[in-house]
Amino acid sequence: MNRVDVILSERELERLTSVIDSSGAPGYSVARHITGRGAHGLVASESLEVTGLGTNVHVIIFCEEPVAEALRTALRPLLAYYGGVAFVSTCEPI
Amino acid sequence: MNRVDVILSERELERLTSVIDSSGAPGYSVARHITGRGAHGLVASESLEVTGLGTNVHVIIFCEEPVAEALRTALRPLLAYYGGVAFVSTCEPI
Amino acid sequence: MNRVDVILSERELERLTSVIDSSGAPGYSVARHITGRGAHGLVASESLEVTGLGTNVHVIIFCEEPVAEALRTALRPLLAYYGGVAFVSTCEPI
Amino acid sequence: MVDTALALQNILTPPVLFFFLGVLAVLLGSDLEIPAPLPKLFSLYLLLAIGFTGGVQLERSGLSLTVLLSVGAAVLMASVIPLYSFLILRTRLDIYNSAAIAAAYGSTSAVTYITAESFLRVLELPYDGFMVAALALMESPAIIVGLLLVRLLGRSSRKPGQEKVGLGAVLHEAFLNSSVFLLIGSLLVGFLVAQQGPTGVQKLELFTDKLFYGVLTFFLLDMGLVAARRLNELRRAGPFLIGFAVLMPLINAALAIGLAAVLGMSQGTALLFAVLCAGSSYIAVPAAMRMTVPEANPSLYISTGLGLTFPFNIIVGIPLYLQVIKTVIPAS
Amino acid sequence: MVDTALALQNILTPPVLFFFLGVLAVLLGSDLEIPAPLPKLFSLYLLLAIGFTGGVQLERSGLSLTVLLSVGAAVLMASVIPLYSFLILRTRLDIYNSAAIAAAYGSTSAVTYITAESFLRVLELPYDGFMVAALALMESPAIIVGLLLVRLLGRSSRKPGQEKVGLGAVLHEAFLNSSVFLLIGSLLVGFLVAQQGPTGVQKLELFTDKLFYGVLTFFLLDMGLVAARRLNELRRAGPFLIGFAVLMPLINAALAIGLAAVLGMSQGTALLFAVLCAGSSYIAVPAAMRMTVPEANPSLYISTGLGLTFPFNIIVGIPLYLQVIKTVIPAS
Amino acid sequence: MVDTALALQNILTPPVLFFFLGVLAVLLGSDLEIPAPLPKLFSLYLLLAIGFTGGVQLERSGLSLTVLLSVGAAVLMASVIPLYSFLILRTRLDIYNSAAIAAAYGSTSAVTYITAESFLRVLELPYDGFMVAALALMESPAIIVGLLLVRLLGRSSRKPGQEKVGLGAVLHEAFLNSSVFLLIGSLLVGFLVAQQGPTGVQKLELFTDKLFYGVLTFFLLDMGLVAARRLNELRRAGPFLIGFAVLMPLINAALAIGLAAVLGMSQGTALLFAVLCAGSSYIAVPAAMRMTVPEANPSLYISTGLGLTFPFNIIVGIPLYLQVIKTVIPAS
Ligand SMILES: Nc1ncnc2c1ncn2[C@@H]1O[C@H](COP(=O)(O)O)[C@@H](O)[C@H]1O
Ligand SMILES: Nc1ncnc2c1ncn2[C@@H]1O[C@H](COP(=O)(O)O)[C@@H](O)[C@H]1O
Ligand SMILES: Nc1ncnc2c1ncn2[C@@H]1O[C@H](COP(=O)(O)O)[C@@H](O)[C@H]1O
Ligand code: NA
Ligand code: NA
Ligand code: NA
Repeated sequence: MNRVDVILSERELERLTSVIDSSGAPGYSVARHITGRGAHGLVASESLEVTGLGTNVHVIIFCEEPVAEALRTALRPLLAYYGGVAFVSTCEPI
Repeated sequence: MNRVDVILSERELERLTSVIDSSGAPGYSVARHITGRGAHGLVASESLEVTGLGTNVHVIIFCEEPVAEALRTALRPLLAYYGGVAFVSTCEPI
Repeated sequence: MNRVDVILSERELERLTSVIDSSGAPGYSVARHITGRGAHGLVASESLEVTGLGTNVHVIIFCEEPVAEALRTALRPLLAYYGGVAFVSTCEPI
Repeated sequence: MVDTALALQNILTPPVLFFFLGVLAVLLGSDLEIPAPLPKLFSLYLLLAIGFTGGVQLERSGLSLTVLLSVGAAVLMASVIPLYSFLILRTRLDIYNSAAIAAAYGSTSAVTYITAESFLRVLELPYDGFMVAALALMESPAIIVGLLLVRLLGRSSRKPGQEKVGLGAVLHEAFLNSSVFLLIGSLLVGFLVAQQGPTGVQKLELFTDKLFYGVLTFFLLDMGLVAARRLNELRRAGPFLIGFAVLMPLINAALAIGLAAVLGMSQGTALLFAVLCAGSSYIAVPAAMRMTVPEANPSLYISTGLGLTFPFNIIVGIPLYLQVIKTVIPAS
Repeated sequence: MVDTALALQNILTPPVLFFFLGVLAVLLGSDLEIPAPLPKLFSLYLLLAIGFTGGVQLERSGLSLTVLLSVGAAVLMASVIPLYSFLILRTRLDIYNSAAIAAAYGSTSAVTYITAESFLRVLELPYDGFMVAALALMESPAIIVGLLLVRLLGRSSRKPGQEKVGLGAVLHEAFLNSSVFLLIGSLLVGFLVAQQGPTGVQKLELFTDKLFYGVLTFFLLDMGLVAARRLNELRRAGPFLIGFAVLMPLINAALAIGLAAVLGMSQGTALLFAVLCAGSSYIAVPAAMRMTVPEANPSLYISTGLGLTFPFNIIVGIPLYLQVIKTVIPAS
Repeated sequence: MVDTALALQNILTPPVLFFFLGVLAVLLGSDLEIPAPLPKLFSLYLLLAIGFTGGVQLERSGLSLTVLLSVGAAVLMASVIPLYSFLILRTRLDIYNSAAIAAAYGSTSAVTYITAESFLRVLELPYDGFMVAALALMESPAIIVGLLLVRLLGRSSRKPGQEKVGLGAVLHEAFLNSSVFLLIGSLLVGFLVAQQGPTGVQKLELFTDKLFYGVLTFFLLDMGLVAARRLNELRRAGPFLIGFAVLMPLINAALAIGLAAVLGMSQGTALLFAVLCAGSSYIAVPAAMRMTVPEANPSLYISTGLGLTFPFNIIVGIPLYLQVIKTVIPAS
């Protein structure tokens, strides 16, 4: 099985979950209040809370490979426009 | 080494940590306020905060394979009764 | 590519991010309010919030292998002095 | 004929208007949210404040027969409502979901109670503050009756090897659930402090009184957001449950008003009693049901109470019940 | 010559002193922080409170010509400021960053407005409370003008295959952004409640009034932390943007004071109007710009407003504008 | 003979009763919790409020000899207590743990101080508000003495290649730790605002005064949860540390009362001074010790202070010290 990790701004969370839903993934988990650094600079809690831009979310999807493939296709334009990163690794259900 | 990811309702967190403790794992980490979707439907922050059901937790255990095996046996009935998911992957200590 | 997971006390977060920055990593993500158990005992939310010790952070770095190697060298003394754990696994960009 | 002035007087208060604002935010797709754990702060505050005030009132009125009768009637209703609710629900739903929803309707909604109390204060209608003790004591019997229904009628389906939840764990959940515990605890604290004389009470009243209306307003803004998000789920639940969610509070309130008249409650107290019976719990019961009846679908028992019965009681119920009470019970 | 007494009177108030304390904490490297989501609690409270109070005032003054003129002038300024700001910015920056920063300066800063209002209350200078309606209505035009600038002048660079953000989405963001929505909503609630008579207003005023100054103090402590952390980024932005961040509020305030004199605003109201025009938005505009102009660098349009223009207005601007107003507009 | 009436008067106040409620919740296994970061909100508020009020009082009393003597005595005690505590602890523990625990007992507990102040207000016993300056200044010397003990006696064990924490970093932690910084900063703000006259103070007092007792109550509910969870750990720490955690506050308070009598403090001020010396820090010291003495076990120095000394002082200590003071120092 695959594990997909996506990290992007919480403002795109709804877009992301609808992409996940239509990819056929059996579920997903969301951690909010993620800060960090990436190609678009620093995301720090204090100021983004105040500006309304918010912080990042970290979304994890455990799914079969074809679903991960579908996610790949659907995610790329989203990440290209709004920023964010996504990585795939392998795992097994316990 | 193995990495075990468990995601389930925070109401079962104490049960889970006592399972982990008795599995002989050298430690674990807990992230709270996890939302998501799974076989039992949507877990959304707002309403579950209000209902007292709470949100999910994401627990990570880095451990040797035999411990992961012990976890597997102990976790399955817990997940079967209360819901939640768990996955294993491999990793190396830095 | 590699995925590095570091979990340590939030009081060392600034030290950690400066280590990451000088390792040449393209970015990192930070989840705060992580609790758990390790070699140095239990880290529980309630009391550490009150004592000013704070809780743990979980930092994820997606990077190429040489960067992970640089991180390894820089992280070890930090973890040895202050406690905390770090693990490496493999992954692919989506 | 509904008294429109009375209904408007309830709707055009800040708490109810902010509730609508929350609903509107969801319907229009605004990104307004009150992030966790801020709603928890509000609900902890509200429970502590009504518990404390209730305890003070209880000490003032003494443990009289009136108190015992009122609280007894509440416990009775909390045990009986699940029984007939279960019979109605079983016509369409399985044992597990029927028992869980029945338990929720046996118990009550703290926020509805608080809103009704605020409404009475605006109208300057007197009421017995000790009714908060009834609020605290209605959760547990409903949970226990719900569980007994499952145990007696549905036990066989449990597969071997599955975890077994003992009666002890259920009673634990029924009485030590954080909301019930904080409410009862604050009630006892209020009682003890009031016994020491007025100074202690006055010092805390600045906090429990003056902030109360504002926090309630904020909390109802959040409840508007929450309830509106539940509306969608409710639509999927189908017309039977929608009808149930609106008719049940009416039936329960009607019974409650009758009982209140028999017991000689004042108009204000009768409204609180009606609202207690009409409300559906989304605080203590869901947590208990999830543990004891994992076969039931939480979105059913939460959505009916939170998405429909709660706003119905807030907007229509409170002024309606009061209007009925005014025709049944003479002003004191 | 600056009136030092007036400036000191503004600086030596708790909110401004705690702002300095926050800045100092960052400069000295203290680990002081107000963890998320507590700042959100404060900002939700402040928006709700000023919206509600503004609505009450609006109801009291009625929808008179004065109100319409004042609000109209604010909307005009919110549309015009981005245009000339854009021309200035384009001498050094690309279209995207210019448009985003221009939009931020067209709109306004709620916290600066609130601080100015508090300052007026300390001085006991009367002002028109309905100006909060202007505050609520300045975000949207600035966002729309900023977007049009990008659409008309910069569209060609968008690569095919990239997501396209429609005008609908932008208007949605402009009007349903959580801050704008809560502000306008609270304004309407305040208006409706005030129409019902004084009781409802009084009950909530305990919450919206008495806590206000304290929450503002807390929030400014946090803003001090936030602004100081932005100072570094600003240094990297270079002298052009630093100059822009200080001169722009002066130009905008000067224009506003002239307009206020023409429209016959009172001294207090003129100060609020000047502050509205001098402020730079870091609440609604950044969120809208991020969606519609992802090519622009958020650290530029946030840092200029938050790191420099905001503290400049709080510390120097407010007393300075008032001093100028006192020479231009006679006391009423 | 203990004055039971006085003890009861302390125990039957809302803050102390809610502390018990928190303890009870843990003992009975209720899932009551006050989720992070809400306790942080309360502690930030309490530090800001007592700092501000203390600064106002300090301005009112002036920087007199009394003030300097009282604060000097506190700094002296904060430096001496760690020395004899260290000697006692070394009979059973290693250098690192001894030094860390000694530093914690040299410093003080802000919540105990606040509870004592509240108690004095209930009793209407006058006290010097500037003692909060002593509270702020006791953390740093204790941290520095604790560090010197480790440096002078324990340095050799540090392995080569391990990170070395310089004296600068320790002083930084001792003075810029968020709690110490906010306390001292608020004190200065209060001082400056009070110098401007009464208006500024009055405006913030609505916030710092009226809410105070309520927030303290909430915070002690949380402290009850926290302390009770620490009780288990303490049991593992063994009878030596348990005895230390109860006897140390008695010894320190006795010394403090003697010193207070010599310095001619009033009864109320003497109680505050005794409580300052009897308390054990769990705010600034643990964070400093963790950095400078990672060899020490945090659960030891946190659990003794938080699990036992803190509740002991709150429940037994405050009324007991006051009773002793009343026999030693004449009422003024
Ligand atoms: N290499 C990375 N490792 C871990 N997290 C990353 C990495 N790159 C970016 N991120 C996260 O993704 C967010 C958005 O990335 P970006 O759009 O590249 O700035 C950042 O704020 C980080 O939280
Ligand atoms: N495929 C999945 N990937 C990631 N998280 C999941 C997945 N399935 C379930 N979860 C998480 O586990 C929680 C409980 O799962 P369930 O009991 O299946 O509803 C969900 O609310 C999600 O947060
Ligand atoms: N084996 C493990 N698996 C997951 N998290 C761990 C593990 N060991 C330690 N941790 C986390 O790292 C923190 C610090 O570890 P330590 O310094 O070993 O106590 C703990 O509080 C845990 O949150
Ligand atoms: Na009911
Ligand atoms: Na502006
Ligand atoms: Na001490």
